[in-house]
Amino acid sequence: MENWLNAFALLSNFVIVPAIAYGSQLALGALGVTLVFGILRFSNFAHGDTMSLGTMVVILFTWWFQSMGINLGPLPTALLALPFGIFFCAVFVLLSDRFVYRFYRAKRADPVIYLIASVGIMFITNGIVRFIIGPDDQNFADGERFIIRAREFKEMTGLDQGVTIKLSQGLTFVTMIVVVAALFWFLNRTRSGKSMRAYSDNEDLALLSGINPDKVVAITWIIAAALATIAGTLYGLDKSFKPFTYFQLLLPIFAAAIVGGLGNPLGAIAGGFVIAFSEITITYAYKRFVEYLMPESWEAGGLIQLLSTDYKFAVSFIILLLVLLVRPHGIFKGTGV
Amino acid sequence: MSYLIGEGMTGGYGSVDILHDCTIAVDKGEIAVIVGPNGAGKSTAMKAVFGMLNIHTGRIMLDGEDITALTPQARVAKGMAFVPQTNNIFPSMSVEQNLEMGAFLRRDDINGTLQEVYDLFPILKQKRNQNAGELSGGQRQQVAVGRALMTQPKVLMLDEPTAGVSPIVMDELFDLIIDIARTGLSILMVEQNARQALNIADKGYVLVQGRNRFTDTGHALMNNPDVRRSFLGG
Amino acid sequence: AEDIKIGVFLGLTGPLESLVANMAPGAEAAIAEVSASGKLLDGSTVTAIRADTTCVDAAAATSAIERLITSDKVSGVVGGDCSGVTTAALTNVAMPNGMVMISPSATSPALSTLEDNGLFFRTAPSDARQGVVMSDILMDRGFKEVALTYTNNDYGKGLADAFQSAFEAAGGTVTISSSHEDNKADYSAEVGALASAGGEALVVAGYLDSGGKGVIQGSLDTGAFETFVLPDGMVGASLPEAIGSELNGSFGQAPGTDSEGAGLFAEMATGFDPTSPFAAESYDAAALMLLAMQAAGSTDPQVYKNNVMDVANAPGEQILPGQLAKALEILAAGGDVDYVGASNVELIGGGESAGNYREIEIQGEEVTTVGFR
Amino acid sequence: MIKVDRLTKKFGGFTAVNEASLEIAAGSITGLIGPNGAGKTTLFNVIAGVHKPSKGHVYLDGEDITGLEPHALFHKGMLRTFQVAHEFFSLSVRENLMMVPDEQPGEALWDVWFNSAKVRDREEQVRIKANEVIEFLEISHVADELAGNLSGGQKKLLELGRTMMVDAKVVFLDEVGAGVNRTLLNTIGDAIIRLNKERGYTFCVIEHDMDFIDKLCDPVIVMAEGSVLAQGTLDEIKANEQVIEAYLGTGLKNRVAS
Amino acid sequence: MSGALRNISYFVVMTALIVVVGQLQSWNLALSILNLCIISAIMALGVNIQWGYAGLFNVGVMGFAALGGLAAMLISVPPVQEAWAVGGTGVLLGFVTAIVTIAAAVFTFRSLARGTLRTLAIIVVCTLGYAITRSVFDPATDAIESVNPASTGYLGGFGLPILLSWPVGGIFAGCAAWVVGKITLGLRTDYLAIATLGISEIIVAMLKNEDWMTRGVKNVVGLPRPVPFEINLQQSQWFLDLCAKLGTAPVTFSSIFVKLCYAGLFTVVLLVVLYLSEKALRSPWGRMMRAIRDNEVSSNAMGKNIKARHLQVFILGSVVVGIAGAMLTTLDGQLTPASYQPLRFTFLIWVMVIVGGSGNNWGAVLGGFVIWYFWIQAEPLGIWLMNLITANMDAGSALRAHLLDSAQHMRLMTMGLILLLTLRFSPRGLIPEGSAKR
Ligand SMILES: Nc1ncnc2c1ncn2[C@@H]1O[C@H](COP(=O)(O)OP(=O)(O)OP(=O)(O)O)[C@@H](O)[C@H]1O
Ligand SMILES: Nc1ncnc2c1ncn2[C@@H]1O[C@H](COP(=O)(O)OP(=O)(O)OP(=O)(O)O)[C@@H](O)[C@H]1O
Ligand SMILES: [Mg+2]
Ligand SMILES: [Mg+2]
Repeated sequence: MENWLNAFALLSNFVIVPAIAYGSQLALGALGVTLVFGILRFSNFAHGDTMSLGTMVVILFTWWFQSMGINLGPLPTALLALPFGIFFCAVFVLLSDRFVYRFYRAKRADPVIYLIASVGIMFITNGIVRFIIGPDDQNFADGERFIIRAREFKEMTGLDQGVTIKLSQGLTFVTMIVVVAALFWFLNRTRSGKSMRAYSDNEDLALLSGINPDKVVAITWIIAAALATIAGTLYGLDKSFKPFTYFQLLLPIFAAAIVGGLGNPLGAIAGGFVIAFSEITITYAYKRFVEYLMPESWEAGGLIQLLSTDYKFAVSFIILLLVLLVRPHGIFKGTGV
Repeated sequence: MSYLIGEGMTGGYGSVDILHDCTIAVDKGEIAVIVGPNGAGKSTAMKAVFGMLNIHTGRIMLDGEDITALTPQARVAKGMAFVPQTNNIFPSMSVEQNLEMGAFLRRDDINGTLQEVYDLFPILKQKRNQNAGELSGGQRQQVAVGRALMTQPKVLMLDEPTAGVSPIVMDELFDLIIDIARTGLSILMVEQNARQALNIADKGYVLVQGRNRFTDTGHALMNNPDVRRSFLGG
Repeated sequence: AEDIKIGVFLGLTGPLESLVANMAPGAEAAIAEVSASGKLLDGSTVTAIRADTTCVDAAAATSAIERLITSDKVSGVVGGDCSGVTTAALTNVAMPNGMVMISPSATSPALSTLEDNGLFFRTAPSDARQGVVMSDILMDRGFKEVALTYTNNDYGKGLADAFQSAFEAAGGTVTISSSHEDNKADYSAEVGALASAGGEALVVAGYLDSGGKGVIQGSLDTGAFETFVLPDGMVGASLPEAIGSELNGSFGQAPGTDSEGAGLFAEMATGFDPTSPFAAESYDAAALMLLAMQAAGSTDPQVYKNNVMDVANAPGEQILPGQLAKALEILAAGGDVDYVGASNVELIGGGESAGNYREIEIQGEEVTTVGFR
Repeated sequence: MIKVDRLTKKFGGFTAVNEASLEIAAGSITGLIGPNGAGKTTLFNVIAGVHKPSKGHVYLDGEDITGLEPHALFHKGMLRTFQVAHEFFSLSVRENLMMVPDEQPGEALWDVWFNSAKVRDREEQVRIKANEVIEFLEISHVADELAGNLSGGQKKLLELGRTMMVDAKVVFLDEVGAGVNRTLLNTIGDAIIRLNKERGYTFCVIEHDMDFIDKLCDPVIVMAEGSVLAQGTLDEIKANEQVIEAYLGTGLKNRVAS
Repeated sequence: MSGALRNISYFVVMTALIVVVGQLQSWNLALSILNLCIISAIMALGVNIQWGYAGLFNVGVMGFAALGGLAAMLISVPPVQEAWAVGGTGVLLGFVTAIVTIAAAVFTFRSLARGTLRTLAIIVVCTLGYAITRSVFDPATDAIESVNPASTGYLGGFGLPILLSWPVGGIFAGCAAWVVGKITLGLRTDYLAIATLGISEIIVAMLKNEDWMTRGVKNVVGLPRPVPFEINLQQSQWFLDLCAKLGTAPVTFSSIFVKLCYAGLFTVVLLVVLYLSEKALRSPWGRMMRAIRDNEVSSNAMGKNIKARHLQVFILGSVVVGIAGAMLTTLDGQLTPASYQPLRFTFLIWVMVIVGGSGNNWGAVLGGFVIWYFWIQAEPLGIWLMNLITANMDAGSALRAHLLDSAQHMRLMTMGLILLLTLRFSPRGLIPEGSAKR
């Protein structure tokens, strides 16, 4: 029995907890992508850099708060700075809409034009962030780091294997659930939410129903900015902040949004978890885990690893392909342009 | 002066003008019908009246007020409703949500109107939770008209509302239009089922190549042999 | 007196941009120091001109160095950084144009054998040597079984290969050797695999602000490993700063024989982190190039390329960071210098660093030198 | 010619076509009518290979063609139009028509690159044919306009025009008349009759305009709720109580006197 | 200005831009930019064939370019005899078992009826085959990789002229495209995009990690060249004579000479690809492709086999990208697997196609030129811009230092600005589809 518990603890520590945390991070990012896709109907390549922009503002405010001695006790100060980050990020995003995307909306441009325009915005945001905060790694986490540590867990349970849960992981998971629920409620229950869906479905007819497209677009961007800032900040708290990493995050985030089904908030979550779990479970070396489950004398010959971590990325994409082959519009049927 | 007038409209989609000094008007409680060959500019005229297209000369007046500069959504707020000829539903929203979107600007209880629309088009009630994009052609058309009715407008503009609907529904639709007009609304519609439409029309316009060719009462047009032969199919 | 231009050819954008943020100012510090002294070649001024290697895009790097050499007309190039772009730039542009390149960070063993017409030097030692040193340190500390993770580029892979063969030859066991990609979102998978393979310590052949740090953080958080072995790319003040006390007790090595040069360098550095990997080597690369010019009395690469080894090695007066003016004077007077610099430069063979290492240990959340190898 | 045998098509839990069996005789112009949502278009789509049937079979001249891809059916001489116009919006009207004919040498890259003469000759023939059709449909003035910019009715005409570009065995017309000017529709009706008489095309026509059905069709099949409700000449159908109740109605109730 | 005139003037301006670089900076730089412009243009043509003609959203450009690069290396590098001796047979055997496994799986699939039994049988066959393949393959690759890992550690190639690798690169990419297309072409736009992106990541991951084949991240450098080496030129008499006659410095002119040789080769390829693409686009084939792009359902009903046509065009485009990939590796003179990054090899190419004008070959070519030009020139432009901004600032001010220090990041920003401005003023691309036609 103890062996089973140990095995389970081992798996939780190295596979389940990290995968859930990572999955939630991806899901939060993918939500932003999926929202913009769902309402404005294009793949926003600037999302990764929007995340880094929002996070940068949060960091600057966090530093300021820290220097003034303001903090949230066990919680990270960054949470206090979050609204400021969201505000500035939203302003930036609205400006970019005003000066770039609005023009193409009036022209009824092809989604791919928006996509390329968003690459332009990505470059510019990229430059701004590096200009202000530089390309370096930044640490801004403070407060309590752990909900439970491996050592404490072992002492508590008397098992050989410990489980660590970081505060940032817990926060991310809870936030993800709350944000998705809120978004779902917003889109399906509120007037603004419905008008956004209508707008995405048939822009012309939305006008004819008295919907103000400018308002719809503005709300969408504000929510996207909020999502980006929240996702970026939580990610930064858990790992660290480095502009280049945020740019690289774009790929798994898109993968998550697409396997889940573009334009569908639930899909973003499912997608995030599919990507995270496939990366981690397939490259995990099950040697120790199996050793716990087998009789004492048994010893594993190798690492029992399905594929080396070299192919971690490849694996998640293979899973993605398989999912798409079975469900061509993602796990939750998404929209397609 | 009529309740709604599009006066001397000239304009088009790009550099080429489609409409040439075209005038369309409808009064309170009146039904006005536009007929004409394909590509004559009927739909274009409707869009121009609704502000979905730039006209460089002419003006649009509603109830004595110049609304030429208003956006379409502002015109909706002024009590105009429009059913376009194509793309007239929200395909990935359910039938009921489509109808609700029609009442987007209304703040009062919409259940009564919803019920009326369902009574008029019983099939929609059956299909209320289905995505409108999965409906048959005629059913979509009913959703589109239903959506416009949900706004409880003062002016109702319909671009070929009966295209693709079965005879029985078409009759009911025309009945309804008459009823609506009797309550004091203005109705402006384009029709290819022209004889039926002109039959109930107070006023008819024949548009050819973006110009007013004939303007008269519905019956007069019906009885004009030229019009009959060239535009109403004999 | 003339206005001499030196190209600083590093990956200012791209995967190494955060390290380069400290390397480029390092090189420019030496250039500024020399220029300010007014003692180079009868009071010539020196300016640095930056160009971006992007670290990964050979085509863009080739065009960038083409611009430096043929348009900006630099007299020497400090760089490149990543081996891929460095070889492309060297073979396609620098060699045909007879330009000297001194790289502060291209550590690939393959560069040792590349034909370079005596134009290519590097102030960072080849990975092959470091692998042996690292293995020795582990053996001396009694570690017999380690897990190994490396950043999946020529630096990480080369170092990992060199280390693994040295360690196994010495009787140690590498339980797993797995790569990680830098700047990725998550390292749980890597940590999981490493933890499962187990070992007394984890050797992290990566970069301290990137994947390497991510793996260490993950391992500490999950309790997978407690001791880490840190080669040069991982040695810098920012790592213990970021990770905290848990890193105490980890150890490793970085180029250098004594801490004097590094200390002086740290004191004079303004506006960048002097302990960041390859920052010191960058300073040295630039300094070496300028001293060689002074020794040759010429800014012609074809001439001064023959003086690089002389100024770098004994005999002569030892030169530390901040003493470049002194060195210029000595050289002007016909004397000889032995440039030691911030990373204890000693060039051997085909113009690469001999590879003297200081053994470091993290104590009290600081990098402390505990011995020399 | 076409035989549909107990065909069923379900969408999720909803049965759009329910055990429908019917036959379209060679050389006939068969009308297919029925209330909105009766399953007419769905039936067409299954026959034409757009949807796979849930059950049942379709035969063309005795050959089982169930589930064949639409392009394969095209090659067997079966053409169709779409109820909602499916024009190629970024091609001009003429190009829309010219792309239809089968086995054009210009559609094989080898010929394009290395056998231009052959391509050019054929292209000329196709162009002539396309111009005839354009002429006939009275859309000459928009022949070089992008099809996406056509009016609703013009798109329907184009839809019909495409079926006139090749020699077909059987043509399925899904509400070609909706949105088309009645005068022009009469001309179209004449053309259909001519094609039927002179070239022996078989037609199956969905329409809601009874005048048009009256002019063309014999026999007429009535569908309701996915099944065949009645079949016969139009007069027989018009007399059928069920059909009147479900479909035809009794005309306007409250006509206005002018 | 009429359409044609405007289009011509674009190319004139582009030429002028390159000439300006030659005059103000150096001709070497100008030619170096030109050569990459040509390669970019060819890649952009490849993507344009897929997207512009047929609406296939292929975001796996990187993978096909990498395959081209692989071909360049495999064709040109001499074989490593020692490695072949220790592991050659093992690797070949591994290939054989892998092929046998696939054949067996296909056979099982064909011969058994659909059901659990078949699924199980296939899983068993695959697992067994995988295990056997790995058991012959792994020792062989280990052996190969341990042959002097610092300089070889791989099998090498065939030692043939590198020019041969251009068509071979195309074939590699084409074969891969066939497989990829078979699997993914049923997917719609963005889903197809991510699928192809994933496949390209997988291809690059293999190049990076299969050291026995490519040396992985350790790179294969010093590939043979189709043109002479500068150093050799500088030492050969005829060349020195030529320089004397032209009155140029041998060092500079040798570089220019080599680049001109490359430019000649590349231009030939560009012209051939462009000619064939134009011919195809303006033919009934092109019309059919555009029809398919506009509406698949109805073109299918008009007798066009959508799947086959998509596959055809996907392969064609990929072949072109593969050729360009091989050309690029030839020019670099080395295979650097780590350099295959989506930003550079996929998105940049896409930017070229869209900015140039998708659906139009001339547009794609122009886009390739413009974007590559600015991709390189954005750096000096960014620095120049910063200098301009800071010119009037106090020399010691921290802001000035910071601004100058950040100039490099302005490079991406400059690029972004250029991109947005171009798209702003010609939202459908510089030379939009159809503009050269009517
Ligand atoms: N994709 C789909 N998913 C679900 N239901 C569908 C789908 N397509 C059609 N239906 C349903 O099937 C029924 C038959 O539709 P169909 O289009 O065949 O009708 P129809 O007879 O052509 O009507 P109309 O005269 O209005 O065109 C309708 O009730 C419709 O709602
Ligand atoms: N979006 C557009 N862009 C350019 N031209 C257009 C556009 N829409 C319509 N046209 C052109 O304008 C003319 C009038 O079109 P309109 O849609 O008003 O005709 P209509 O009278 O409604 O015809 P129908 O009865 O066929 O619907 C047509 O010749 C058409 O080609
Ligand atoms: Mg119309
Ligand atoms: Mg129908």
